[in-house]
Amino acid sequence: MDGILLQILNGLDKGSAYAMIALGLTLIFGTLGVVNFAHGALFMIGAFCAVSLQRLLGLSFETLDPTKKDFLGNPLKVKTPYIESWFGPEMGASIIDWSVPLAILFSIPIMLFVGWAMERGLIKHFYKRPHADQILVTFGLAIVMQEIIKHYYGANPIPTSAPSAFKGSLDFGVMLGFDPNVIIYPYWRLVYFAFSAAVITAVFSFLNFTTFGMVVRAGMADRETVGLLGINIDRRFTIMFGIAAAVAGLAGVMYAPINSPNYHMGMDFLVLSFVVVVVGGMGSLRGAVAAGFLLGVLESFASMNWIKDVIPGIDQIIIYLVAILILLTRPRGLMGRKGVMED
Amino acid sequence: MLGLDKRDTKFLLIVIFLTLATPILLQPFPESSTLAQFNAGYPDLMQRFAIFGIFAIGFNILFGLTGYLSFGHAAFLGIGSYSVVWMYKLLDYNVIWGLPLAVILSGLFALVIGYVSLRRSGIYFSILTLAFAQMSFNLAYSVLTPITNGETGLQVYTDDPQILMGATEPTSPHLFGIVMNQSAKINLGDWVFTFNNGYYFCAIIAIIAFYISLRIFRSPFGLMLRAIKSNQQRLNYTGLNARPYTLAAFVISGMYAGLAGGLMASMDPLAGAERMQWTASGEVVLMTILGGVGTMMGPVLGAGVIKYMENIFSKINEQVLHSWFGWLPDSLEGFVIFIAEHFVGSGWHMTSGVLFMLVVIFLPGGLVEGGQRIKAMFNNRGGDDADDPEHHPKHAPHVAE
Amino acid sequence: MADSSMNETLLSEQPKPKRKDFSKNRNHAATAPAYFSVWDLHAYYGESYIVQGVSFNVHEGEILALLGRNGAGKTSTLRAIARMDDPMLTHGEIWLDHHHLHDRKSYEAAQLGIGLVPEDRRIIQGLTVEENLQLAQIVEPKGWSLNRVYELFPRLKERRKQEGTTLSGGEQQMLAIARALVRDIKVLLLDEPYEGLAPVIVDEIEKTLNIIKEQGITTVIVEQNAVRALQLADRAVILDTGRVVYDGTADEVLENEALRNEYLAI
Amino acid sequence: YTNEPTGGSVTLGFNVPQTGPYADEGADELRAYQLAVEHLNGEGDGGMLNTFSSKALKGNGILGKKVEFVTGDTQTKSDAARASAKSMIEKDGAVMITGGSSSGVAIAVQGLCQEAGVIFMAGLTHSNDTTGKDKKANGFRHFFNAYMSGAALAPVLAARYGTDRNAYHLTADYTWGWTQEASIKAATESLGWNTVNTVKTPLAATDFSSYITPVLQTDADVLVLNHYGGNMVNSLTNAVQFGLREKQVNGRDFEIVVPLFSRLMARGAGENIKGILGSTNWHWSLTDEGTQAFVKSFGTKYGFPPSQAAHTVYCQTLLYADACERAGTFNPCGVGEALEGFEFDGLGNGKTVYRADDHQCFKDVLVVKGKDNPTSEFDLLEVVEVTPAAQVTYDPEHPMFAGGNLGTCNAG
Amino acid sequence: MGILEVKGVGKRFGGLQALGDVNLSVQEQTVHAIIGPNGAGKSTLLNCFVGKLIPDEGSVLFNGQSLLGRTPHEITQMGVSRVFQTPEIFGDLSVMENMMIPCFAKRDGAFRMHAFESVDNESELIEKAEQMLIDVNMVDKRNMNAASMSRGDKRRLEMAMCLVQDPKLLLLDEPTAGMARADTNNTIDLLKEIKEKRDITMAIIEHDMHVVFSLADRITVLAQGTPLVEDTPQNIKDNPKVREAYLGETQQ
Ligand SMILES: Nc1ncnc2c1ncn2[C@@H]1O[C@H](COP(=O)(O)OP(=O)(O)OP(=O)(O)O)[C@@H](O)[C@H]1O
Ligand SMILES: Nc1ncnc2c1ncn2[C@@H]1O[C@H](COP(=O)(O)OP(=O)(O)OP(=O)(O)O)[C@@H](O)[C@H]1O
Ligand SMILES: [Mg+2]
Ligand SMILES: [Mg+2]
Repeated sequence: MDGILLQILNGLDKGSAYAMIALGLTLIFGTLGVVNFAHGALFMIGAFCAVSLQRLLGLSFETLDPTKKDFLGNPLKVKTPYIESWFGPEMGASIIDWSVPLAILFSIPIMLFVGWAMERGLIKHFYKRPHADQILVTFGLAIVMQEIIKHYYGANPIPTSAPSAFKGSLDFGVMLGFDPNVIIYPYWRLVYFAFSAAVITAVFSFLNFTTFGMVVRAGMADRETVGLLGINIDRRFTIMFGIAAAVAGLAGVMYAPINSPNYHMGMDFLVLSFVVVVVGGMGSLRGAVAAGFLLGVLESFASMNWIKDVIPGIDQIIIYLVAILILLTRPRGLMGRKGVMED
Repeated sequence: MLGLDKRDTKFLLIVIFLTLATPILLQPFPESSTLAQFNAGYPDLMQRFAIFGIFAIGFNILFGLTGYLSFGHAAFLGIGSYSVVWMYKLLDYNVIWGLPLAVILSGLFALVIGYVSLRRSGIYFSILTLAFAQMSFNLAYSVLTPITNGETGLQVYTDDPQILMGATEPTSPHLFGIVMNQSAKINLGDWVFTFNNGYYFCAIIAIIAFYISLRIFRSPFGLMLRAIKSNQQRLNYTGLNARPYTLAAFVISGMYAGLAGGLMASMDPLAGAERMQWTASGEVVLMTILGGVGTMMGPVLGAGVIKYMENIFSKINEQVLHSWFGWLPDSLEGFVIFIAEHFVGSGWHMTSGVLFMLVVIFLPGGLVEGGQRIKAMFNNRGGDDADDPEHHPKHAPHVAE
Repeated sequence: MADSSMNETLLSEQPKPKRKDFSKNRNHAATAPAYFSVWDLHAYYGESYIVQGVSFNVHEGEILALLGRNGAGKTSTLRAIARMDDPMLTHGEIWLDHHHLHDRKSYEAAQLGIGLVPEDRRIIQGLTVEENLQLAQIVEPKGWSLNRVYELFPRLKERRKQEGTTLSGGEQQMLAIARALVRDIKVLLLDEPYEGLAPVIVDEIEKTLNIIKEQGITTVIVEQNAVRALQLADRAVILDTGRVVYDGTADEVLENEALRNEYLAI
Repeated sequence: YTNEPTGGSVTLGFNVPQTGPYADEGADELRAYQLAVEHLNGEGDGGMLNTFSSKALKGNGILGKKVEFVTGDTQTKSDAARASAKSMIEKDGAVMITGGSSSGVAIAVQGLCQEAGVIFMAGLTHSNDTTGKDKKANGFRHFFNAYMSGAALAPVLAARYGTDRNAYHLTADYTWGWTQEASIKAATESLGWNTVNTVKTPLAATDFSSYITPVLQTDADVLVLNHYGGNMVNSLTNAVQFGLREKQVNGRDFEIVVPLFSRLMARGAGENIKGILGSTNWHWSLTDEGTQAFVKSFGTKYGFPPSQAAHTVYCQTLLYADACERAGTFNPCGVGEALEGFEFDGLGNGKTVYRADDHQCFKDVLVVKGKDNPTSEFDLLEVVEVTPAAQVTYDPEHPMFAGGNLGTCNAG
Repeated sequence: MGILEVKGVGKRFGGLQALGDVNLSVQEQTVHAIIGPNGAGKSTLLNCFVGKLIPDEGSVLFNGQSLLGRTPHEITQMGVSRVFQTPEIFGDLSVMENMMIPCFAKRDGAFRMHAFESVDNESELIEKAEQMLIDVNMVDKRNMNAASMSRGDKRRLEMAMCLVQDPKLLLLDEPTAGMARADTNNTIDLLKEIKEKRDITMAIIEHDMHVVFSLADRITVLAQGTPLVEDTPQNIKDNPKVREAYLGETQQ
């Protein structure tokens, strides 16, 4: 029982990452109709916003400490972050400690800019081009972004820690009447869950409570005609792209403390996020979010030992198996709209 | 000739010539020049050109003609390789057993996967094929290790049965005694040309594969496939059943992939699970698009370019750069090398990324379009377009005169 | 077309595709353009030269019939006027109520008062009938209210919640016209508006066109049913292979059999 | 024989991951190779040439031929690695291939070199199979293996954590993971530990939470992470996030063990590695003169200390060159013979022997611990014990290594 | 007994009864027109014949065989062809290729693995296709890309594609909408000629009364999903109910 409860928590948590990545992707892919292979790269850039801010805050000057020796036997260079020397060690240290949450603010303008630049500079010429061309150009772009990051940050994962206030775990079990220390869950993962719920809600309300969503949907179905109605669809597409990039970036920023970011983390998530979006159904935000959570939970269940004992290797293929089953029983995924990328 | 019209015959002859002369054509720089780095006329790479050419030609029959974008063709590649290596293990090193098996088995798998996946179209189809291939990859990497030897890759061990193995038989892949990895080297002045058995074996099969695909493109069957891409609804109301056509195309292209996989194992007796990963499926998609979707030569060109970059650019290191730019003044040399380093050696991915973007931005029809533009520049405008063998199915309907 | 000498020099220059050049004929504006004036349009689909110098003027509140055979370039002309990407306008001027449209994008032209009812209706997939109409009202100021168009086409009111693309052919045509009317337009460009409509409905629409004429909206109508269009119109322009071959009153065409035979085959 | 050097130079092929998750490790290997080439050609300060017990090398290249090299990208994929190695052999005329950062690749390239008739000097490969089931006459491994990790680690674990522990294994679901799991399990069980469960995790997993929470439900008090690279970073980070380090089971602290440590990768896990035990082939903080010489020349050239991967490939290059020199030929059979049973010292691992039966080096193994108070970003591990070679030596026919056949050397 | 017998067909879309109890009998070798106000259900009815929609109730018999539950291609192979309200052609292909496809479908059936034949060698079919293009006055466009034709031309092409198959029953949904007068007249002549020369039956939906009255042998007026009257053209013209509901005053 408690095992299952924990796996549900795990699943929801995994699902919230999937859902948030898929949400951003579905804005571009399901709504604007661009097969965006660079979406993973946007997620990765988000995570590296957190890394960069951490580095930026940690910028240090060096002093020589003759009492200690470095690995070559020379006097050790001791680094002191500028922040600590400006704000005093305590205050400075706590600013550095909070670099990931700060990075949220830091990343929004950056991601909006990246999205804007990407759309205006490249994607806008590709709305009418075949999907194949979109794949090639966005894949190329993803590689370039990755390589740039790799060049500056290397290929290894870079530890990025959550504020120390969020270290440790919440004892859920006690609240539900279990023994202590049975059902515990890390604070940061709970924060991630809450954060993604907030982002998802925000995006939903923006698209549902304004006509923006309808206009963009219409623009995707038929750009020309929407233009005939006096609507500047290009601008809205750009905005949409910016939002999508920001959502992807935020997903990345918050993910950084969960798993240390590396330059190819986007590629790791890329295939999965396409699967989630398509299983959710093309053009459906709700579908993408639902599929994200569904796959997250099922993946967690599949990794339970007794299930693995019954079907060996099930956790390796569960996502794909479920995707196949869903797509075969429901022609357009969970809630797909008709006519979106069906040809 | 061979059921082709004059234009296509000429085209085929050119292809045959280019394929057979590859060992010479790809070795343009003398050994001692610093540009020898760019020579690609060594057996392994030439074999790869031919093999991935076959893979891409087959993929194009599905994607180029019907527009169905499979993201799981690497699964068939893997199945082909495993079949061949298993034949080595069970029978002997003669590739004659494995290759037909590779084609048949991958055809059967394609039949099953295609039958299921083709119930959907568009992106839903792509994801179904992707899911099948990823499942195959993940299982091959772990649970199916007894069959696939997992991460290490399937290979021949001395204690394998090899029941047909004769005492004097070569211990590496061969065709009735013609050993694949044997080559004849010819030195001509400062040039060395390598004529490799394996390459010619692949090349002949590639030419046949190309010929078959040419026939398919020109056949009523090919016309139906293009019609499916254009308007499936109309096709149905014309009394044609789209399903068996797409399925046939899927199976044929799956068999091409299986053949390619089989040939990979015929050149190099090892079959790794990574051959089935989505990146491998993605690679053939990229090859086809880069070269030109739906054209005859495009996918082969795309395959060549991608494999060339992977094998040649990745090997250019700092030392090589220094040898090229050593004549520059020091500060300038430093700068040039600093820039160049981003694009070669460990930065070769960057070059391919940039190339993908440039091609798709400036040559919307892929590399073939680049070729056509160059040709058009020579034929002073209005030259006989009819001589263009690339029945390029037009994406943008703006070419009516 | 008053200034024929200039006209000649401009026509003798073969305009090339893919390059926009509006600078040469600026001074045309000085010659007091009509309310809605199209002057020497040249447009291309890719390499193919389709609109080959079309000019006409329409006064405020006038109805102009734009006629010609299949493939004469009527649709292309309307699309060029509405500043759609295809065909690409390479040369020429479009003036509407002292605003120039030739160097604007299609949405800007629409905001300045162009309303096009395209020939294949272009109902937007995935949106209901009502959403299709609401979409047209997103950009202020609005034209007719939804209720008013529903009065004109009760059928649409019935089908309000239905997805637009599942409407019958004729209903879609109504929706396309309604969509133009709910916007605040100065010129209504109708591309074969009667196609697929039952004769009774055609009568209705004709009445409507007369109503909007009284409101001062200018109309350009392309129609294969030339007689009907000519009966409605004040003036007529006939196109053939992308050029104007007749520009005069509608009545004259109705009376001039030779003209009708040659260009309209009626 | 294949690619016999004819001119005044000899070409070596350095085949390392330059792209993909192990690119940094590959880059460090390349640095060490370059350093080795310099030293062989008599440039620089000579590094471990000066401390190496064999004095055959003169600093004038190998057998008087200047050492040149080509590099290639394995992408950590067998196919790409073989393609790259083949191009070195076929196009550039390399007489020896070396490098790699994973066992799958090492085994694939080793097989290739056997067929092509060149020597393969393995880089970082830890699977038992490289010199076990998949051993080849043309292939040689300096790096230690999973069995040795187990044999070295188990006594330390028993000493520190007691002999009645309940261990729970998370294992990367591929060959290397399995051999390591089997090795550690055998070694710890023989000291009295009980294995609660062994769970395979998918290769592509990035979030291990759903594999870690079940640990909480068992009475396990030690978690063994048979992961490497990014998997290791993520699983360790996740385990710490779930508070396993603070957990107490039956009054004892819960412990995490990472049997194969890599300093480069450990950096990715940040704080989380503090206090965690594991094993490593070599560490720059050793104080023997070989290590010091190597760290000095590497550190002077590049500004930071070398990794264990850099160390092992540097040694392999020197060992190869030395063997050629002693054999008086580049012929793989001659070189192989010179390497078989070769005993040496001064390369940072103490007295070492290249065993003839399986071409595995036997030397001391380091048991290390994540350092609690690092003084710099490189100072992440501290050596807690140097397990003597004798303790990690096994019989060539040991079941974990059985089934293979070295075959005979192939000169092409 | 007609070649097409429709009995009690009904179809609803959600709450909307698009068709209710439609009975219709089309006699062999006649032209049967279906007219009616917009949204009366004419296209829906046609959709029920060709397998695009499955009626909720009733039966559709063609030559005594039920059409319900058959796929579109089966129905077409039985000899029923359809021209759509919005032209459906193979936009990416040339006009000639558009014509060849129905020729193959007619000769080879719903599927044939003719991967090793050459389209260029099918001189018989090519001739047939060419002749058809001449008949519809489109030979000069034979190499044009179908998508870049004007709309009237697309219409004609689609009709030619259906005719070249020699269907037994040809269903035409507003075939002349958007066609120039001259071409409309040509089309009328063509259809008349075909009716005479070949063994063909047609069901036609049109709003252009000129076309209807020049072609039709019988007319069914559909309103709100049910047949209002069925009669000869002359009687329909004079029927006051039809005039009021559909024709309006202008149609004399
Ligand atoms: N997208 C296109 N690409 C290339 N040529 C085109 C395109 N659309 C139309 N044309 C060509 O432009 C010419 C004019 O077409 P247009 O549609 O303007 O004619 P139209 O007068 O509206 O005819 P219709 O009465 O049949 O609608 C035709 O010859 C047609 O073939
Ligand atoms: N898929 C659908 N969903 C809901 N309603 C539909 C659907 N398809 C058609 N209808 C409705 O059914 C009615 C009949 O449509 P149909 O297309 O058969 O009309 P029609 O007689 O062909 O009219 P027209 O002459 O205008 O083409 C229309 O009111 C239409 O809105
Ligand atoms: Mg038109
Ligand atoms: Mg209709």
